[in-house]
Amino acid sequence: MSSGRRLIVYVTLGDDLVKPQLIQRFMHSGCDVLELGLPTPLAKYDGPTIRRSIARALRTCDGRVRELLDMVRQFDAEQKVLFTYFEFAANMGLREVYSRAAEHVESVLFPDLLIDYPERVDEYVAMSREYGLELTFFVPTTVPHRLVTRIASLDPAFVYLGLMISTGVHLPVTAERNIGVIKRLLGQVPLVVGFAVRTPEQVRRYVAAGADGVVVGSAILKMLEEGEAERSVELVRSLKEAMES
Amino acid sequence: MSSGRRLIVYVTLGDDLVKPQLIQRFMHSGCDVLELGLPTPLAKYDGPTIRRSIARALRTCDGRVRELLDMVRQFDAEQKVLFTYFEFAANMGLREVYSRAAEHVESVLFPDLLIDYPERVDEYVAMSREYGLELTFFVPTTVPHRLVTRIASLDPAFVYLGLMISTGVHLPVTAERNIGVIKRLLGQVPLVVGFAVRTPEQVRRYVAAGADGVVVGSAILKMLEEGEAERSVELVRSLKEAMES
Amino acid sequence: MTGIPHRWYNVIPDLSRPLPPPRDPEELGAESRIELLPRLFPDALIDQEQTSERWVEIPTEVFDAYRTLGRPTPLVRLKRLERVLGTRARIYAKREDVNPTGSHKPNTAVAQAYYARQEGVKKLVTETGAGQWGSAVALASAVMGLRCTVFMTRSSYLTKPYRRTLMLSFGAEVVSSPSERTEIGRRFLASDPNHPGSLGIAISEGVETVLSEESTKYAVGSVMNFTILHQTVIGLEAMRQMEEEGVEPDVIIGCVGGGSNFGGIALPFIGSRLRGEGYERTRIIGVESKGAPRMTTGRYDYEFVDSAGYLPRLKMYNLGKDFLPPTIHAAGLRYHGLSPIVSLLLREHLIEARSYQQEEAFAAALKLTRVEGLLPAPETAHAVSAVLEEAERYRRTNEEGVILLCFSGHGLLDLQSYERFLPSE
Amino acid sequence: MTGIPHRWYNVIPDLSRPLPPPRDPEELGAESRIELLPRLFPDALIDQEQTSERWVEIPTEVFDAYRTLGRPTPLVRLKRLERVLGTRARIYAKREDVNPTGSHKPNTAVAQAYYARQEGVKKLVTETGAGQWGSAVALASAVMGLRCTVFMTRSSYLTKPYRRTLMLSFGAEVVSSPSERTEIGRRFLASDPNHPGSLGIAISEGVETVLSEESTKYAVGSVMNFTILHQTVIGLEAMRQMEEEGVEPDVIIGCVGGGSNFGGIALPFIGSRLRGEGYERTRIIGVESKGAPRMTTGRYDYEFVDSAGYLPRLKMYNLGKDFLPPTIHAAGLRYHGLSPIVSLLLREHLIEARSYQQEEAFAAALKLTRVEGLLPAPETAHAVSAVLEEAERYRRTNEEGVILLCFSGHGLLDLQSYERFLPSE
Ligand SMILES: Cc1ncc(COP(=O)(O)O)c(C=O)c1O
Ligand SMILES: Cc1ncc(COP(=O)(O)O)c(C=O)c1O
Repeated sequence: MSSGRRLIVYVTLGDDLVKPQLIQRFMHSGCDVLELGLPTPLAKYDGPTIRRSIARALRTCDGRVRELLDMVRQFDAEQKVLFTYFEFAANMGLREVYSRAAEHVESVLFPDLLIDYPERVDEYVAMSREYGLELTFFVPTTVPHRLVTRIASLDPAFVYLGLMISTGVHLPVTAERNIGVIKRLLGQVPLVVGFAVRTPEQVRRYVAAGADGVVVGSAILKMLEEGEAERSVELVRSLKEAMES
Repeated sequence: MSSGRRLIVYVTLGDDLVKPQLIQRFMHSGCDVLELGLPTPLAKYDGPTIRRSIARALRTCDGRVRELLDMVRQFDAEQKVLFTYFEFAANMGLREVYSRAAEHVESVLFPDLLIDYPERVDEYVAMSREYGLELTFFVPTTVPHRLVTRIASLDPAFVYLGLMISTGVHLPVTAERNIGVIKRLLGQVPLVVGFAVRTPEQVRRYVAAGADGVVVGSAILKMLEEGEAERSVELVRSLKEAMES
Repeated sequence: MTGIPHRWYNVIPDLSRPLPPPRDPEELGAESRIELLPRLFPDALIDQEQTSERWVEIPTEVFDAYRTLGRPTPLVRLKRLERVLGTRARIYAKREDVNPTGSHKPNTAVAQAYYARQEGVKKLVTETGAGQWGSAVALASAVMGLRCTVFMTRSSYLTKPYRRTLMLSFGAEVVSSPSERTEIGRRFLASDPNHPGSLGIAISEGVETVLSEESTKYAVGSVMNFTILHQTVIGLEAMRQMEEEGVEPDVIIGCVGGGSNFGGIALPFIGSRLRGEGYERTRIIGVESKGAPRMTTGRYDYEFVDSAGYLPRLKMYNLGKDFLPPTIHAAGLRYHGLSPIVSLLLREHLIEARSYQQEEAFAAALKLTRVEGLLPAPETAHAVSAVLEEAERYRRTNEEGVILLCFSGHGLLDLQSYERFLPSE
Repeated sequence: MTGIPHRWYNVIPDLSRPLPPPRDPEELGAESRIELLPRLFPDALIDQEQTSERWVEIPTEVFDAYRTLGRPTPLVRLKRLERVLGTRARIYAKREDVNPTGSHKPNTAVAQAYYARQEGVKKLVTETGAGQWGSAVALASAVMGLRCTVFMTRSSYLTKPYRRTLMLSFGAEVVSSPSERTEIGRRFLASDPNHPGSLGIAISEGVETVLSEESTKYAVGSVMNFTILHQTVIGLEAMRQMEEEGVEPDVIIGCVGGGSNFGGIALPFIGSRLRGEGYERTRIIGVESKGAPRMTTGRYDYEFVDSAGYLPRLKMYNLGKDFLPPTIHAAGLRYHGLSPIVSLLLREHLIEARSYQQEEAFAAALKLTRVEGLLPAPETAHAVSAVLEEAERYRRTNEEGVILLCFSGHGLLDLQSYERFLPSE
């Protein structure tokens, strides 16, 4: 992936509000990377909006996860990242996940890998290398500094800092401070930040604080729920603009 | 009075156990100064033995204090000091006391002067000077240091430190420490110490600590009460010896 | 130089693995508890809960309040205890009992009240069982000029009139729970007009009150990261004080309810160790009651913080939110869960856990009291048990060592409890 | 550098006139009380009572005990109180309430117990009313390894079970007085089996016990020079602490029972002034209860220390040894006399006296409590009244000033009393 500033859009695989054609429009409006969430019933860090999206997806596919995984290829984006919980993927079989999706994505991102399975990082690295995928890591704000330094040394495509406790739920957390701390630890490794990003103003502040990329998800899904697809495209555009300014 | 070490013996005027002839023997046995107590019913600082002596004296003279005062002349001693409470003397009239006794004593010592009548020290000094008597002061161990320095500057014949709270009652007070403190403040002014002195051992320690003289009273009166006049003479001799060793 | 630190220590950046974040209930459709947090707590505290920084500035006004409360608290050597135990170990106690309510609780209460007031909050609400936490919040509200309502379980309200009076003296309002004030209270009263109440009900009443009133926030006594953060004043002071004494602790011991006094004293040392700056050999022992043996028998898993389930789930050693501990005198140790930070340390074997019966605890406390003149709170008494056990180990091996005890509180308002454990003479 | 002084300060050598010595009863034939002293008190204390030296070394073991008890106690600025009073005066409190029994009393109790033990004494006996002094002696006996018997007036024994339990926890024996133990106790019980007791009877029982047992001495809580001497740790620490703060007190305020906490804080400052070394303008205010107004209405004369007349007569402001003060909550201020040292200072106009009703005192205390979170003992509350009055004076004149309060104790074991004085809301 390129090392410029990235706007990443999250959508849930199988959510029928997410049409491939809309994704295309996102890509044209400034989305650099598409983050595709594999829905799982155990949505550890997901807030209400994404949980609803997951619920829709699970209803649609009726739990046929393989089918959902295969949907990755439907989306037309230059860069794609598969986003799913390690716990779920490991249960299903890591190889199963990689073998179905790897061809179509640049990386697989496990938000719970460092939190719940830090001892299996090597496995993740090996599997990604085997399938020729880049490494990406998710960290919460409560990540140990040494761990950040360690993953930075693995030369990942980016490290994703979850700014809030759960997706889509804005809390009065001083995101800029945390971004600054993590970025200092990462050095040259790109830092993308997400969870409850919804305004250009936020993007400006986060980028100023040191973020190399921003993820937006719930804000878009919410608009889609409200039938405001057009506004969601507008949002993508405005976030991208804020990022470059 | 001479400035060598002094043994002072206290007796109560009017106590019929105290015979002029016995006093003579004391004088021959080493007593340097005779301290004659004018008995008063308000025996502020007197312990049981001297209180009994006072009681005997008051019974004898039946309160005719002037007669008691006149008895001073009966005692044959080179140096005599009249000892009485200022409260009592002032009630009676200071001049009355001085006019009757001054001719026969070297000094009048008021144990309560500095404690209860510090504002009348000048009067005492003036009266003593008028009658050609030397100054002597009594201080308790709880005397302010500045007061000691002040009276030292009046060039008294001696300052009498009451080592205990009351006469004749030995308490576990570290007399040597207090003697040292007061002596340092007095400088050249002689320090005599008393209250509950009864052994040569005490005298040795007190002199070593800085005392220039020692007063013995209750110990002698007690022997007289027990009919042991001979032993009391012996005590005087042994105390004097201890003082010179 | 007052010796009070100017910053609190956040151990999270130094841990060996990330602290598992709070989670909403598992069911996809459940109401989000995480969304509720900003309505319950001051923003600054939520921010502290999630900070990536190692050090958090103590605001001047909180620092000043710490001074008034008696900080830095004394670190004292218990030489006479050492002597009667015949041990070569040196025993030090960090005396949090000098706080005016008799425990470490005001260390976080004044900070919570400060941030609340800074954000325009007018009233703090909390729950209390035996009264230690309620008193601390009442005190903190007084100090920071806030109103305060304490929901006190009815059984304590009736049997602990002095704790109640103490809160009233600080100007707080004390409400017997269940009460007529809240829907949930009325529901319980309807079912039983003499309902004894429970911490769960009191919390529910408090939360209902906070959610229904303007400018009102909840104060929480332990478990949450920010409560542990604030309590690190204990350990930061103790570390400096021990350095001044020229000693290093070989064993650090504290009792564990929600984990705040224990975390407070231990984390600065553990942090140094994790950063490779010393204390590599220091053993850290958390002591719980056998009446609520979360550390020694509990599961390490996500569970609700409060039995009412108002707050998010946290990953912690727990006995299940519906665990009903036996009525023990150390009310502060009767808790189903345990601070996620302390839980993680236990999981990582950075600390040890030990549990005692309250009989042992009171006996140990009296042993200490009778030579040192310090009367530990029943909670603290449990930690004293472990001190005696460690000292005995040193005695047997005839080794030298240094034991540091967090003396989290005194028992002056728990004398009723002591009465029952006095040896009959 | 712990900040605890290594020497106590004896003001007597610096006074403007000699301290009138104790005296035996006036009647020539009366039994000598002075002779009795060595049978009642350890030698070292009698020696201290009579020392001519300005400084008395604090024995290492007492120094160590002071550390364990929490010395040096904090000096804290009550900024929030200043603010609500709208005064430009700075108000400092010397927090003696951090002592484990909640007051300054252990400062002398541990010294008395130490000297007793050094002289082979095995048991201390004392009297107590409300329990502050009894607790302190029980604590001190525990710390110094002595047995302890406390004669507690029957009325307190029944109404203050927690103070009793505290003493028992320290390992003391607590005897309801009048008791069957002594002749005098039996006499009172015979006259009335439900006799409520009195301090006088309790002292008499204690003295009878001391005189009839081997290796047993009496502990005395105030009035005597040596108790004041030991309490000067308060003022010596406070003086150094104020120097560190860079301030000088313009007013020093303490409550006055026997005079020990007041003398303790004030004497080092008065001494400096008497030696011409500073504090010339500092005003020193002793505060008593209007229920026992010795300083403001009493006679300065010789009177027995104890109502039973076992001890010598001392020259002091007093209301007569048979004065029966009304039952007030500040039990420590219900005394007929006053330390001879403090009396002399009052006579010499080196200190001022002021008296308050207990209603005013509790109201003042609550005013402080509700902004500072410190709950004063009822005795201390009286001193707080004077602090408010002085602060108000500074407010009116808009002058700057520094007020130093001896916060002699906390009210955690007096919450019963506070209950009655809480404003009804
Ligand atoms: C004196 C004392 N110690 C310990 C505790 C336990 O709480 P934590 O584990 O949060 O320190 C409490 C709780 O009320 C307490 O009052
Ligand atoms: C808290 C407190 N303050 C003051 C006093 C008064 O005593 P003193 O004048 O000797 O300090 C007492 C006596 O019991 C007390 O308990």
